[in-house]
Amino acid sequence: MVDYFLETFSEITWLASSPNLSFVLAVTLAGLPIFLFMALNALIAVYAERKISAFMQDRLGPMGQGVGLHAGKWGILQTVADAVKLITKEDIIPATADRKLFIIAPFILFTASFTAFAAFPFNEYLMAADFNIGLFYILAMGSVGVIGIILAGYSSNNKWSLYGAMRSAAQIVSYEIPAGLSLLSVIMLSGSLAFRDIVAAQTGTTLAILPNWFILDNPFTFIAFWIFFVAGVAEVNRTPFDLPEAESELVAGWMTEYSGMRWSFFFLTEYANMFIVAGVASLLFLGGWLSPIPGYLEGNLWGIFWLISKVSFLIFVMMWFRWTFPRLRTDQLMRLCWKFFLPASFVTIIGVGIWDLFVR
Amino acid sequence: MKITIGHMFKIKRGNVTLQYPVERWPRPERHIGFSADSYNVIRSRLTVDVDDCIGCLKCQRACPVSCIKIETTKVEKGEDISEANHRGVTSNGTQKRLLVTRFDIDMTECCYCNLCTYPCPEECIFMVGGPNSSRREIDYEFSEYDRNDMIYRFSKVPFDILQKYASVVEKSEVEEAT
Amino acid sequence: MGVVIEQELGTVHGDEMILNIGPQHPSTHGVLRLKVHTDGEIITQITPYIGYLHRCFEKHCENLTYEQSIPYTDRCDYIGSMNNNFGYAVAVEQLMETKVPEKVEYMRVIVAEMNRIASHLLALGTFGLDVGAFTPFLYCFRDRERILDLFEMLCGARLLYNYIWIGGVSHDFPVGWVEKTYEFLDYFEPKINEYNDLLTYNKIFIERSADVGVIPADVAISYGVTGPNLRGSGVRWDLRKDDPYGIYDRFEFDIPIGTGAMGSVGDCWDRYYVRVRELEECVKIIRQALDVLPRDGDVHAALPKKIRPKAGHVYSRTESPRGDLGYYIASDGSDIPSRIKMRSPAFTALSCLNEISRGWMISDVIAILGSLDIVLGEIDR
Amino acid sequence: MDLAGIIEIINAKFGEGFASIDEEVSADTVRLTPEQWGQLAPFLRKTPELFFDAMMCITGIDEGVESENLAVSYNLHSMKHNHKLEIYVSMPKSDPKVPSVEQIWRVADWFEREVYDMFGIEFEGHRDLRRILLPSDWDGFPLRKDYEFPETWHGIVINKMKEGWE
Repeated sequence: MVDYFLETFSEITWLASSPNLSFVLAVTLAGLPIFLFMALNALIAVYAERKISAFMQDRLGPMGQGVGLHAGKWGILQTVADAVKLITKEDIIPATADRKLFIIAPFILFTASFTAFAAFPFNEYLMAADFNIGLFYILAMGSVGVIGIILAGYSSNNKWSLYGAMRSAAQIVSYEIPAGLSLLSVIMLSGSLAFRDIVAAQTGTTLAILPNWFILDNPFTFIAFWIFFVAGVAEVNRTPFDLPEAESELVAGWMTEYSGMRWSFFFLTEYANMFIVAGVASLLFLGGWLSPIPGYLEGNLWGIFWLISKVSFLIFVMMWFRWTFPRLRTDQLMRLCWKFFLPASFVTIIGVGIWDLFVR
Repeated sequence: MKITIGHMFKIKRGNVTLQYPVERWPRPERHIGFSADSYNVIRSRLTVDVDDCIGCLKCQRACPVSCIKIETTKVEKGEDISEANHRGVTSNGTQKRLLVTRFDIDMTECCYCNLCTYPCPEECIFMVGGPNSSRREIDYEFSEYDRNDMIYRFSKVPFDILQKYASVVEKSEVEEAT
Repeated sequence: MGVVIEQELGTVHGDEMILNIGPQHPSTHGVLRLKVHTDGEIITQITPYIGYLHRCFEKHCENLTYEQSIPYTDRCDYIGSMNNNFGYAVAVEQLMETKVPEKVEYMRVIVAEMNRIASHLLALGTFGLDVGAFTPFLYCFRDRERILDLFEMLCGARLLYNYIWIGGVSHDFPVGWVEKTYEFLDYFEPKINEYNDLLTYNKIFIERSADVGVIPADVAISYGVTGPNLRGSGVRWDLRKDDPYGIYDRFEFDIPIGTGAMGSVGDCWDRYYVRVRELEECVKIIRQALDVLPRDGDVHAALPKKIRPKAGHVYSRTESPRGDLGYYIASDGSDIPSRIKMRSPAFTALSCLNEISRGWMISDVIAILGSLDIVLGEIDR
Repeated sequence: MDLAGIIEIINAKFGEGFASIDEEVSADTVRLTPEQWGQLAPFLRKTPELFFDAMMCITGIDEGVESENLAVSYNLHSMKHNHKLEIYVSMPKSDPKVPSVEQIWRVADWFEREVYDMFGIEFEGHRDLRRILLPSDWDGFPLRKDYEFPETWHGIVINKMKEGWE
């Protein structure tokens, strides 16, 4: 979209004269919908999380009956109440905290996931910036977030958040490697890093009814999908890997000292990261904007619908994990990553290579 | 995993949440299903029918946290004193010899153990609702804004008559108490 | 060991961090402060600080008559308060040598075992919470609510009952209560294996609790650990069988002990699994007691007018959900006891925390604390 | 093995009349002085016939305002032989000293700290004798019969009566 905006601006005379202004205008126009999408995604995800966890635990979650301030017919207004609460809540900065770092940390984390959205394609043409190395860019942005977490943990001068920050740093850094490697097997099949080519490589059908998404392509990519998905869950600090903000041990991990608007940035980023991980998984393995019944219901608008439904299904699975699994211990977490996921992802790469060589 | 997803789809039957202001306790006919009259004891707000109280101080002695304070003065046996709205005869017929000038219960200290209702010969101190719902409807929403409002004063003797009835010995307490 | 600095505040070890799992912490099961010396995540020493919930139970009892201190025994172990009343009533009846009618004995056993189920359900739920699984907690509480409804129907209160008195019980079973209890038992039995599928055999749960916080049998006995924690260490010791009180010897039920199925004997998983198996035993006992419950008979028959035991003292123990709950009552002949001491099982279970959690990590200490199932109201009295 | 058998074994080891039961006070307790208790405790734990491995409960007792002495009552139990024993050690209020059995039964560590906290009975040899339930700078021992409540503690008024009441 950015270069689309640049072309239109170049025709307008007074804009063409100052290239910097037109560039800045183009980027903001492309970035604004993404920021709104992130906020919208967080609102819906919060409501979904409350409702799904409630139903899974035999309760109803936020409901409408209430004297005075209603929470909406089915608790819809609950998220509005959350947003208002987060905005109006007092924003405490602990006295002994390292003020500057304390304030910067949420923004680093937020920009990391915000910029990762730049390369995220919603369908064939709708993406903020069209890179030919989209996947590599998103993975790179994913690891920038760790700096924000460590800063938040260190600067709030509280033993618990220090523990949370150290744990999450170790966890995210070590889980990036299996995630990256398991994507490698898909890149080997599709031959390019751009999302458009990857999804293009997944069109068509095998045996007339099965869409040949990469997940169904061969057993090794199936394993690669699960490795990437679980490593993605670990990267986003969600159960069963939510050690950094383990409620029962570290009170709230690196977010302990944050409150009000600052805390809502972390909140926003967590759900945005969840969306990115689920999005990349569905783009690479579940055939992005291709419809499950090849040939029918194709086209741009349908593409967005299919992508969003796959991503929301994966987000639902993440939430499903959260309310069923207990939490791993730090050393078990590390052992699982280095002793199981890493070799498994090597196996998938070799497997896909051999499979591609002989079977294809 | 199968279990949590299973619960999700059986939500209509399985849910246990009680929409508080609409569905109130203990009326709901949930599958445990018990009705109000099948209680034989209830623990809620403590009330006293002072007309039946003969001032025997048994409840005051039975209370483990001593949150009941009663003061009485001698009066003629069994004759009504209209100005102190004192009825000489209780509802089940015993003649009263004492006028209850002060009957205070401090509900902030009450531990709801119900030990005071058993020794009362006239059954005049009881917790509302449940088996006594015929006398008083159940009420468990009796929170107050000020802690002193939680001290219930049941004695019906009007304020100005109180001095006349309090005997000389208790006069100091009466001033101090009111 | 890093730099050791001798200062007036005692030796400070250079590389150790003192972490306060403070009085206000989400998973201390009450108000408890653990001063933890950690080297990174590994723990070198824990000193628990208790006393935040001390309400002078023993001083109160020295100014109250015998039947007035029953509501106080409720409030010591507020999760198993029926068993507290039961223990106190048995101790005073032993002191006064009064015989309780047959029907009351059965009622007491039924009510105590139901309270044991409710207490174990809470223990399982909170242990799941400490290890990170949220859903079992809500399932356990949904079933616990059913028992609380039955108790409310029985004695009006949901948590602190003041139901078992000295020499009898306060009220007979209301009409229809026995049928509702049968209904509950039929509803509850299949639920136990739902917990098993959800938590007990869950791979991550096993990894988090097997081989963690192992209490060897002799350390357990020396530290006075009793109840499910002792049975988890493989010692077959249950007061209801080995030192029977009331009419427990009329029921046959077996005592589950830790067998080290998922790790070594006496680890968190064993203590947890002993409690799950004990749920089934309690259901068995209640069924047997309900079948034989004598319908007629007045529950207030043996209620003494004036409780005035002869001078002397008694120490009697009963099996509360957390271990053996002892009451040492010394009376000087008046109707006010001269000394009541309550031996609290959770008090001794907490005292061995330092010994068993050395060398584990912080998240394990929370798991060990959850598996010991302590209640601070009972520890601090 | 009943109480008489236990007494026999103790008297055989420590000489006649060491442990005696006086019927009129209480039938099942052995009354000892602190020094005798110091010698008897390890013996009870180690001899295989007695083998009292579980210390059930340690209770501090104040025998009344006029009787001028404190007491500690130990309830012992053997898991192996399933027999019990109660030992009653009394001492004058002037110097309340009892040898500590904390090294023998680890449970005694916290029980003795609680008895010290409530009665002020010194347990010699206890490695870490400090208050367990009360704040560490509390003065006075609450469960003694002659204990009177302090008015305030660090400025906090203790039992303040509400106005308009009493």
